Amino acid sequence: GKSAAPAATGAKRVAVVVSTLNNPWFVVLADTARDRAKELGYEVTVFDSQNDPAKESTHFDNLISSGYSAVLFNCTDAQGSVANVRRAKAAGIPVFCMDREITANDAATAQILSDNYSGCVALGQYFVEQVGETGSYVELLGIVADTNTWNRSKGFHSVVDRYPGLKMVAQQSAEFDRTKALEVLEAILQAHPDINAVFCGNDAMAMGAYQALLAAKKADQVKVFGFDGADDVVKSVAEGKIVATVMQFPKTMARTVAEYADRYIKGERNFPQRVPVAVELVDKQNVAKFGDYGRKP
Amino acid sequence: MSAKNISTVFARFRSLLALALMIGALSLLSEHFLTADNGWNILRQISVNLCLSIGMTLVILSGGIDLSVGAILALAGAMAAGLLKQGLALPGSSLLLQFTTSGAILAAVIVGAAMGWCNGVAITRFQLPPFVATLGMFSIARGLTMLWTGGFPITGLGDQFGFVGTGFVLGAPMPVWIMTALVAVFMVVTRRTRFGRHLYAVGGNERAARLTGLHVGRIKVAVYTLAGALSGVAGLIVTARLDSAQPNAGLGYELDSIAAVVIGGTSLSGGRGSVGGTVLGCLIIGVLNNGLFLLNVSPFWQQVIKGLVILLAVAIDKVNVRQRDSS
Amino acid sequence: MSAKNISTVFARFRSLLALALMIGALSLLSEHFLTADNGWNILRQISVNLCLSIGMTLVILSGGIDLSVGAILALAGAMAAGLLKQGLALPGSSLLLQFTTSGAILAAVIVGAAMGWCNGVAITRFQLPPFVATLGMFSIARGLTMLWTGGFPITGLGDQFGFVGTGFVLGAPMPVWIMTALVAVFMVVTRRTRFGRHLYAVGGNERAARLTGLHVGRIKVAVYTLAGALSGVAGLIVTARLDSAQPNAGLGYELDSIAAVVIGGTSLSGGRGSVGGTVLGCLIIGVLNNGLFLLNVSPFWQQVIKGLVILLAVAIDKVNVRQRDSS
Amino acid sequence: MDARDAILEATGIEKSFPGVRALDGVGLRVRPGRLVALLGENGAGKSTLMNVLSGVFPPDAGTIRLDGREVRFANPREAQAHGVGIVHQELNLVPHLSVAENVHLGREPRTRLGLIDYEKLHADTTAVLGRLDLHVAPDALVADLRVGQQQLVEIARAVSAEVRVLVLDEPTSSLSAHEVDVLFGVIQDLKRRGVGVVYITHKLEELARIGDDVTVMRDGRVVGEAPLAELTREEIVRLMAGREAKEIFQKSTVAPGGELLRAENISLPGDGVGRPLLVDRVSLSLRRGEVLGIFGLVGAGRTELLETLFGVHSDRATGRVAVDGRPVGFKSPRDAVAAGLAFAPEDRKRDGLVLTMSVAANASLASLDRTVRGGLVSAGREAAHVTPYIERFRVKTPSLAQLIVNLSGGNQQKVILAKWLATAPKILLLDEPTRGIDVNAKREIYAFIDELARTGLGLIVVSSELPEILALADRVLVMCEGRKTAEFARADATPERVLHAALPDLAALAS
Ligand SMILES: Nc1ncnc2c1ncn2[C@@H]1O[C@H](COP(=O)(O)OP(=O)(O)OP(=O)(O)O)[C@@H](O)[C@H]1O
Ligand SMILES: Nc1ncnc2c1ncn2[C@@H]1O[C@H](COP(=O)(O)OP(=O)(O)OP(=O)(O)O)[C@@H](O)[C@H]1O
Ligand SMILES: [Mg+2]
Ligand SMILES: [Mg+2]
Repeated sequence: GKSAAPAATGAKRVAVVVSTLNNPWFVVLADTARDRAKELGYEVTVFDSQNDPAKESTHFDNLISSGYSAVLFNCTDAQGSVANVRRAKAAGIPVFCMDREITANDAATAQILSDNYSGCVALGQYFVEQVGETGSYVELLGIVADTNTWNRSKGFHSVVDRYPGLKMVAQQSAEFDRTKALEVLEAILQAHPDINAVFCGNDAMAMGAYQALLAAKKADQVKVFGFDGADDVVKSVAEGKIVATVMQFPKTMARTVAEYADRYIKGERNFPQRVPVAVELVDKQNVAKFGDYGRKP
Repeated sequence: MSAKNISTVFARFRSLLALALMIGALSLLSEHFLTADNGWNILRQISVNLCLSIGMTLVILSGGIDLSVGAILALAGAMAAGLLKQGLALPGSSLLLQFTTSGAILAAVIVGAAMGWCNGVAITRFQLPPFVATLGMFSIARGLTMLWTGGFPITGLGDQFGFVGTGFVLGAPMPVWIMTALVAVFMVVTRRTRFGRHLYAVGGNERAARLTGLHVGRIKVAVYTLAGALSGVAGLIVTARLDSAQPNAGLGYELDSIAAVVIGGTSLSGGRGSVGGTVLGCLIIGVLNNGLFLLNVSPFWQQVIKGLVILLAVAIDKVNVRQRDSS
Repeated sequence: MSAKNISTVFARFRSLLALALMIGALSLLSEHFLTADNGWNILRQISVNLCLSIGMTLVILSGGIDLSVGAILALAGAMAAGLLKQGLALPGSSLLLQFTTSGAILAAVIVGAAMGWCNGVAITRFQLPPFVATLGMFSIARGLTMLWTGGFPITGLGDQFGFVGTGFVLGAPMPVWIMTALVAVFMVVTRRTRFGRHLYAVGGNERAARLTGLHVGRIKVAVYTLAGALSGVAGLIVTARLDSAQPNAGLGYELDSIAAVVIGGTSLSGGRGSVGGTVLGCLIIGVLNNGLFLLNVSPFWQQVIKGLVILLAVAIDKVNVRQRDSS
Repeated sequence: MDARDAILEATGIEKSFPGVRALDGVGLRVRPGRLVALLGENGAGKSTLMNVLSGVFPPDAGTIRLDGREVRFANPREAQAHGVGIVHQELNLVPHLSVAENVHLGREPRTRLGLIDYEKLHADTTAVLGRLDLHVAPDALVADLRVGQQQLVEIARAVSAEVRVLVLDEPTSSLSAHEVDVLFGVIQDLKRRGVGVVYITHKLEELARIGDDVTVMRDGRVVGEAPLAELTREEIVRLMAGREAKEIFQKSTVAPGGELLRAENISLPGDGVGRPLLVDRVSLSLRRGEVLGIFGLVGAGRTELLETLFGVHSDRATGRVAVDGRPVGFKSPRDAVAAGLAFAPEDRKRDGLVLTMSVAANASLASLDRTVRGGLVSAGREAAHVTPYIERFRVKTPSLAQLIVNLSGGNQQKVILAKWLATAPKILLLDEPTRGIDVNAKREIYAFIDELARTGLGLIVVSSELPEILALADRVLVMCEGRKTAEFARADATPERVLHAALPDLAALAS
């Protein structure tokens, strides 16, 4: 653990509410937001919503009643989290969304967003380039009750479905989980040994899928695509194991919201409602520029 | 006062002791803890778990277990939200049934009760072990929720509906009223009605209950139906608070509610325990969760500490308990 | 053949029947199902659950329950990976212990056993109900895993370590060998050793076992320690297969493994059941999962179907079972 | 109605369990105002017949007529609705409900609000308990009562309902003499009101006081039916056993050897309920080849004394114990077993048997190491190890692999004895060893106790049946309210003196 220097007495308190810590990507997001806010002189608490909007709602109650000055927020659900943000707003606490958006435009003070949909549109285009206009592929979905799962899937299909030669032979959920992805793809490979590609809704599943292909000795002939820009996948792209992923910039987003919150507390009120942080496709060509959940300095 | 009462009060007292110790410690450690606002917070936060846990108490008292409460919560919430927003298209005709807010609320409770009834029937008529029957229902209800929602939350349910989760009556939040009413009703039901006592008999010695001529099957079906209906109520509260029915609502809640029941002193082997104990169990968990955040404990350490406190809370309860094995 | 044997064989037969029906149906529905490759697949996929479920069978036979197997799996896997990659910095000195692959493997099993031992001590010495003790351990082990890993996977463990999960010996995958060896050992242990017999006695009637002079406490501690060690083995397999220790590995595995045990006919009240039944239970679940993916059933429907099949598989097993109440 | 007309008549009842033909064309007539005693060896099928009559399970064949009309009871509730009440052989109470709730389970009085009327419930219960002379609070938990008191609660439940036929399956097996007297009074009262009673017992001497008719069963068949007056005791016993009654038990005389067990000042504090010391400074010694009988009324603390000697209460008990002159500190029953003690408890279902296991597994449980070869339990050796004991007690079971839960009560007790003898103990503690055991088996057990003593074992036998103690014991120790009140050599132990020492008020005068 990174032990925090005891905050100066009377320091204002900032809350980091993160959808889950069960995925390293979000750990990076939360840690960065926490560290940046600490640098700026705040006392910071991290709340883990464990992917449950109801738990998240509990966190908001707690932080509203114990007088936090701002919330750096990674929501569990675009719609399910709106009510929480509105409650905070009503209590005079500004909420800054990072990475995931909430659907309301008048609730959060600002939203620094990673555009899952358009990221996957770009990935879909690259997918067609790499795989070609004919072939068969498998899609591994994330948690089926998660909006991001569907944003990514839709972005991807908005491109790929325009090529009738590309056939999706199986679409299954591996719940954003590496182990599940391994098992699911193993089973699917039995029925469809001749696929050309696997599109995964996140990088953990991409790694699991790669392991399954490796075990089935098909790693060379099947192209794996991920999403997130997790460290080990970036490395794998460099090694040619995984064809491409999409880098979201968790650290940039986290730092930006921390700084916005700081500016808000210091009196500034004019913030853009939505700040899209462009996502970038990472492939073998440009992979050298990426690492450590962002662009290398 | 009879021997029975003394020992019951004593046992209760020890759960209370654990709670009092926690409250005392937290009041010293954080100035935000002992405020009226925070008190309401804690109560509102435990309301969902307590609804589920009342049903779970009944089930466990009767000697069973219910793993499907969280899944039924999600299904009932989604049904209420879906019916309210889109109504129900009757298949095979072009009729569309529209639902009022109270109609949707009623529908959620009925859906919950119906799923619970299925559990009960599977357990009594088809003699499935409760663990298996409710595990099956868990999977089925989760699947049905996904099919009904398509995996997307249903939002924008209106203020009237939202009132169930966010409204205030006489200064107290609605969920707290609902929970209080349910606690009162089920305390009376378990302690003062035939059904309640028969429940203990079925859980305490099913064979004896059967040989005495109790309607064992009917009692069990009623218990699971009630647990389902209470899950429906919990689903309403969750949905109304978020103004959104989440398809994956209530994930893992079954373990939380079993934990509250057990920490409250109800025996997993059935026949022993009380709704009052469960209230204490929920409070212990609620205060603990709240305190850990107030003290700004890192989420990773939180899990370790939570585990330790649960062990301690029950260990306090165990010191010197007499009559441990009496079957 | 004696009455007992006939009825046992018959009961086993019914589980087998459920399995055979599923296999038959799937063979007709998918030409990919009945292939050698897919057979290995299924076996490899159930290996982790089966390791956990063997331990769970012992625990349930002894009259307990273990909710911490998944959390211990994660902790043991993370420990092995961490020790292998970074070694162990002894606090207070600048010494760094380096671990070989076999050292790390051993460490994982020892960590698992140690956590299990803590469960056993909490249950016997501090008389906590198994549900509570292992729920506490669940939370503690999850927290420790997060603290140890910082929430990040530990990857790049080397081919030697990876062999445990991905290697082949004589044409069969390593996990299948491990699982087969464990099944064989624990079938003998439960059926042919004194410890095994005592285990059934403790689960069947703890008081009687104590009054017969059995070392009830020591038996229970041994059971939970074994379950912990087996979780450690499962953790190794998972980690080696993925070449990565995931901090959230094994989430929800406790319910999966209890389900396999119960579907395999072991009674949750203790004293009745078998490791062989658990193997069937794991196979039923494994074949079902595999089949649903092969048939590319939509994820929403999968859950519904899975629930229904679990109910049916056990219901088959229940038809005509005599001697239901024996207390 | 003609007194010869049956209220309830069963004909041609058949019932089979896997491997056992428990009932094979049995008939039974229950007449108003008369008590029919149902007799038979352990495993004859008595309880099974009663289970059929009271709707616990359906017969495979045969008819039951109530007032001449054929009835079929699908469950106990239907039987009760028709006025057939039963007190089962084993207790069927809910431990964590109160006495009143148990007595009126399913028939609780309600207030106008639909809630249970506890005032009336307690008043009604107090009245029924009064009839049975049982003085416990109606709101006491059943789990906190002694076995005998629990048995009375069970009887209270049956007699408080409106019954036309009352079945009592060995109701007196754990009752004191006084409690038996009260029960018989209640039975006479019921008979006067026209209730037909079926009464199962192994204590033939009870029949003279309440019996009218006798039905004897053997191996699932009725082998004799007659008014009690027309049968002698010898005839009954011969009918039951199907062979001539053996000689009455004759104790052999052995010169006791050296001291085997010495216990000094054994005390066991209570748990705050009831009296402060359950066992109050009791000392005793036991020699090789000796049978020490411990007599006392129910509640005298005999069970606790044996349990303490066996290491069950090591956390609370005080006193010194020595085996073979060497002091031992039994911290648990395991230590006691290792030191050569064996203990057959009085409540066999709760303390003695693992109901989920087979006959063989129960019998070998305490001596499993003798069946181990190469670290593994060998089924063959296990069978060879336990079979002699199973056969010696003539345990009635289709096979060693039968689940013990399926054996009749008496046969279960025999398996427990077999289990302990298989450990080749030095000292055998027997708590009510013949409770629920038929006359012949009882005699076998007596002979066995005698034989064991001759081979040099020391035995302590606790019994509430005075004749049993007097027949068996070389020495009789009498307890009353936790204290040892007297000790008699065999020659001095007359029934009067022993009873005198056992009764609370008179105990002080005895010695
Ligand atoms: N549920 C059962 N399953 C299998 N066998 C049974 C079952 N119940 C009774 N039996 C068998 O039926 C026979 C008759 O048993 P029952 O209990 O009626 O004897 P009983 O005459 O009451 O003996 P006791 O005097 O020892 O109580 C026995 O051989 C017993 O083992
Ligand atoms: N559950 C209980 N609650 C209160 N007191 C009890 C309880 N059990 C036993 N006692 C007390 O312990 C004393 C001894 O009871 P116990 O049943 O051991 O006597 P016993 O001589 O063995 O009689 P029994 O013939 O029933 O075996 C009783 O007088 C009673 O006061
Ligand atoms: Mg009987
Ligand atoms: Mg006694």
